[in-house]
Amino acid sequence: MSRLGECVSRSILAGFYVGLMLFLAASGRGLAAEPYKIGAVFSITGGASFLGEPEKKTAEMIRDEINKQGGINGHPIELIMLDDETDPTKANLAVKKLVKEVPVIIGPSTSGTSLAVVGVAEEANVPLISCAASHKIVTPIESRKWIFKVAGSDSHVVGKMFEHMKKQGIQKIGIMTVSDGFGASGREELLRLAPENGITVVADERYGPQDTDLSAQLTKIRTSQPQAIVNWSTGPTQILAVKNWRDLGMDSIPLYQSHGFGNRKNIQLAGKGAEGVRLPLARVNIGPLLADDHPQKKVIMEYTKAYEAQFKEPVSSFGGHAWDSMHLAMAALKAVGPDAAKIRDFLENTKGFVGQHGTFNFSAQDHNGLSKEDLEMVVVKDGDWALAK
Amino acid sequence: MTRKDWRIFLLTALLIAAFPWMVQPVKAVSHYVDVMVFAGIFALVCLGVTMLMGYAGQVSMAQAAFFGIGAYTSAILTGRFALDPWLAMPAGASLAALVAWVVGIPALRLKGHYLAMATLGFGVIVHIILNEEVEWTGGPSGMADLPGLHVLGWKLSTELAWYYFVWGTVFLALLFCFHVLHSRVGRALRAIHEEESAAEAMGVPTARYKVQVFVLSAVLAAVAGSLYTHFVTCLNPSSFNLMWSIRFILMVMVGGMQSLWGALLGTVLMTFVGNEWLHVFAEFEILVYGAILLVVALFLPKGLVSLFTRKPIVHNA
Amino acid sequence: MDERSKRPHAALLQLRNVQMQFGGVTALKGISYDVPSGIVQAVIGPNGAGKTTLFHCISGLLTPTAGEILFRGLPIGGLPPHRIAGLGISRTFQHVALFKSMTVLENVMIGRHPRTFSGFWSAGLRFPRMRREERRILEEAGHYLEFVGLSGERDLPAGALPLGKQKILEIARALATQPTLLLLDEPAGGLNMRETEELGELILRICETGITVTLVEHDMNLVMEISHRILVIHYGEHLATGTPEEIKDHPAVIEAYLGGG
Amino acid sequence: MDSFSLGSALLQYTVSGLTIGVIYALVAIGYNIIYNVTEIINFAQGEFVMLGGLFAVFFAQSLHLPIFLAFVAAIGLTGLTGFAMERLVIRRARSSTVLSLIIITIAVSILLKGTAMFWWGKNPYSLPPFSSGRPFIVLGAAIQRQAVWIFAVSAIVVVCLTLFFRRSAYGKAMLASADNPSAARMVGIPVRQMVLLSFTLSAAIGAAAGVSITPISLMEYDRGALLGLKGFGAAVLGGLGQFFGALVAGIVLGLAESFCAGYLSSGYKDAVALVILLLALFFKPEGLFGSREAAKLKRF
Repeated sequence: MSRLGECVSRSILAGFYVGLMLFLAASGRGLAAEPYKIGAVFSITGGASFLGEPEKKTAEMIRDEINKQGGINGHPIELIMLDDETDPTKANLAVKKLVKEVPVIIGPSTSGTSLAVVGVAEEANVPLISCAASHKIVTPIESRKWIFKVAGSDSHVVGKMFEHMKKQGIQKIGIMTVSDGFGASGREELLRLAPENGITVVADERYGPQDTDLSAQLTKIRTSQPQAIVNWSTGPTQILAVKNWRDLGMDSIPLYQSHGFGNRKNIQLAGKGAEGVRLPLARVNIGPLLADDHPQKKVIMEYTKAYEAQFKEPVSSFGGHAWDSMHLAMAALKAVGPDAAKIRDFLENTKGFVGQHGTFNFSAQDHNGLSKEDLEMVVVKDGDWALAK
Repeated sequence: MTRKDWRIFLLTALLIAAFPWMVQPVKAVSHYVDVMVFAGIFALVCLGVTMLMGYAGQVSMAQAAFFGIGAYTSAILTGRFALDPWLAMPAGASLAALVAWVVGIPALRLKGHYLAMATLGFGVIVHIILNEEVEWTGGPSGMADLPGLHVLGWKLSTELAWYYFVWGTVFLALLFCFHVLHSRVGRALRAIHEEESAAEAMGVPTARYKVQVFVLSAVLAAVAGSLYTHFVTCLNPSSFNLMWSIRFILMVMVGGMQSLWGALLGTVLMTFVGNEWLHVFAEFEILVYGAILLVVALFLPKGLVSLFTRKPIVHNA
Repeated sequence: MDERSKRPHAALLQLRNVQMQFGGVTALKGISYDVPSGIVQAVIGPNGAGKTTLFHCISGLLTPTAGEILFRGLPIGGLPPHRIAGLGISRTFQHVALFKSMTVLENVMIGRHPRTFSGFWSAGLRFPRMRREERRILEEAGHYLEFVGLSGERDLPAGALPLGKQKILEIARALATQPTLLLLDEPAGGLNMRETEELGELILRICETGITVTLVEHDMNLVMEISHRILVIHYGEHLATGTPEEIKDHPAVIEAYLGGG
Repeated sequence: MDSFSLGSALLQYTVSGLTIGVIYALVAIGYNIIYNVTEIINFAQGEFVMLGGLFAVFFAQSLHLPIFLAFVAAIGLTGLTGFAMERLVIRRARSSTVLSLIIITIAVSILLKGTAMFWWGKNPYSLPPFSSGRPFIVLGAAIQRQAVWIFAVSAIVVVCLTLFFRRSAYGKAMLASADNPSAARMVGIPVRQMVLLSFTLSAAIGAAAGVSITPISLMEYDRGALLGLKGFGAAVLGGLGQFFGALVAGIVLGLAESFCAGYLSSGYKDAVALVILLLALFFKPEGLFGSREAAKLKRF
């Protein structure tokens, strides 16, 4: 081959690199700094998309609403939302990107992705309000100065559940958990808190998030003769648990679900089978059941109406997390402006903030601000939630 | 290495060295340095994929598993036993090498789809173990707060430091691979790909070489895994599942499997495509990703580098 | 070459009742034969007689189901082909099996494999010993190309050569392993008359360097011209052995093979 | 207190294992049909299962068709998808290397999954069982009515396929083109059409599995990959291209999973199926029912 050919191929290569660089440069023209920026990382696609989806919708709804009202102190909100595809690496990258641009970040959606980013936010000194439950997200507090979370810890949920069991005289339980971050964290808390509540775990089964049949796990639990079954998962497996529990004729043993079941779609999917399923639930899901003088009644009903009108689907706990984190971020921006350090201090000192998931009382020791009293024990009755006795 | 390779090597090294200074002044793309750190880590894995699949012609759907073995060995030894990362890294690489050797001996006797299935099965098993051995691996919630990395007493605290460290490692590995390829060993690997029985009859111990190159690819992946651990400082099994094994293959495919440069180009490009550039498509991202793959596989089966190569490569029908 | 291998009929390779079965089909029904050293030797027989199967057994690509193969007195049946190549048996293939996208030179360099040593580490780290070895491989491969007359094509991809030259290249590649015994599987297949003539000369030249050549071939002119001894097999069975003259007049051979054609 | 004997548990594991195993077998048969004719492993096979389920949901719930019509319509529409896949993509890729083909089918599976995500969103959907009622209780073990339907559907598929390949001209032609494409072409069999048919048929079979399992396990857009993987495992375990092998291997995998979940560790149930598969590959690489010679002769 000739020198000319080599020359041509080399210049094509060089041209390609130059083009690449130009593209990189051109794609980066930023916007003016006038609006207040809020970064958001949600699992809009991938395995936890059913979390990210309502979170995204809620965050966008709130942004539009506030911007229609003239923004915060005259500054419109710019929401920079990234999808982590339920992938820790992508979440990590997304937060690395956001810490350079925004003074406060909400999300990520899941415990796994949240744990993948806390280090980044911490290092960059940018406050991050996670929407996931694991207590590891905000403990140990010494290395989580910049991290907050708005989802109640699993220990609250388990505490509420055990409190109800004790009232019912249940002492022996079988648990089944999904082998993802959500299930693993629930399992840990169930096993940890059972002894101090006088409850024995007689069966401990696990399954994959995409399993198509849980009869084997349920059958195994059945052979150990528990007084109640706890299923801890999200997504389709919790419907499967209900269906299989019914089909195997195990409905004489009460079934407790985690708060992950807290979505009306789940009741529809499980159909009549779901009757009698018990679960601790945040009040955002049961706005209409609350007493009119309940402090959360107003915010929950407003959000519920707006969301259901706009998206024609029931509200969920997850959307509620986005509401809480978004409003906390906005409250901070309103009070102290777009300064990361001040926002952090503001958040840490926030008390009595009434949100969808409870009344938040943050402190230097507690970056979650919720307790098990922010949950209600509900039971599925006539295809809807009802407060459990 | 041929002189042409040396020229591309220097040109690319220069470009990589200059890259941060080109993007960092532009605020909106300054975080591209982060993306490039990941691209560099993935590139180490992909160099192994190229050696194994592109040159020796052996399919492996288990590279994410070796990536994970390296990452978790580093994480467990440094996080739970407070071992120095520089000792944990070779430990991870050795474990990956040992596992690759044990699995490779029976697996690499298989060919084609059967080999693909065997490696795929092995990869999924590793992923399940990472998920289930909660005591060691932290299970599905993974491990957090892992230590960072010090190089010669210097903590790699900024992305820029990481960038140069990771890409330095990539270029060392690249050099190693190039030297292997332009040697007796490299020729033997290519011979195995083209005519295994002829290679065997010419005195090439094909079984041993296949296992060795499998081990090499596992070691590269494991080293990448260790770097990943100390860069991200947290781990989660979902970064090491089958989808990632497939992604590594795709990166190499897009760049061009029969060239180390292709592997590099493909890795960088697909890391940007997967993490950056498709965000504009929002929810359509997955479709655009699929479409890119389809177009490359259909119309550029030898990858992007085939646009630059001069001589047509002769192929067996 | 040492004295011993020059002595005619010192058996270099001994076949003892070699049998090969595939499923229910018996391809070799027990071949016994001593390959004398230092001569050109042909294996002939009608199609399907089992000639290529015999080569596969000797070179280790197939393991005989029964019988024994001794090379220089050592049993080699069941050894992997690369070990057998290392011991000094090399071969070409009936259907050309070159590394087509590699260059002509690289193909021959592969042939040096059993006589060289560097592994992954010394290659990847470019130890001085490996670089010396690499230079030597290059030089020696060049010699072999020169020997067969392909020096002009050394940098072409092997797949780009015409068939005749591919056949020659395969021989060069096999020679590069420094064999004591060279097996050529239909080397003249697909060659024209002039090429065949040159091939015959090449084979004789190879034999002159002390390498024992055994070939399977259908071109009778070539076989008769260059062979010192001929083995005839028919339906997997030993039919006759002898000099070309003896074979030409052997009644069983004429009936089974020449007469039939 | 719920009383339940260990024998009933054993029976229960067997029933669950058989149910899911039959589904794996159907997916595996889908792989085999395409592999036999083209030697392509179609990594989009799992997506056909997902599409079948979701199409049925669409027909049954949005168009309010009776469940059996929805079943047939979903199979038809998925078959059409397979048809389109062959016409639009595979046909253009005939000369590709095996690895390219793997990537191409993975790309198609990503596209199918993405499209399904747009169409149906990310929520799971359920479908009413083919016939309603309490499960049958046999010796304390519960057999869901839908499980019986799954067995029935797979039995019908197996019988129909056997008849098709043994009796019909098309089926015989397909087997011939699988055996030796160039010879088939020479005797005038339109191999092209056979490839097209194989994709359509295997998509339809995947869909039948998908529709049957949706009432039990629900269906959502990203369910395909895992089912596809298990089915692929069954296909390889049974010996690629072997229909009977696929059936047995699918059931073996299903039972192994179920028993492992019941008696060993539920977390490791997927691993057990895979370990069986690996051992089989290492010690009998041509699959349980494949022949060594046949495996050697295949190009790949």
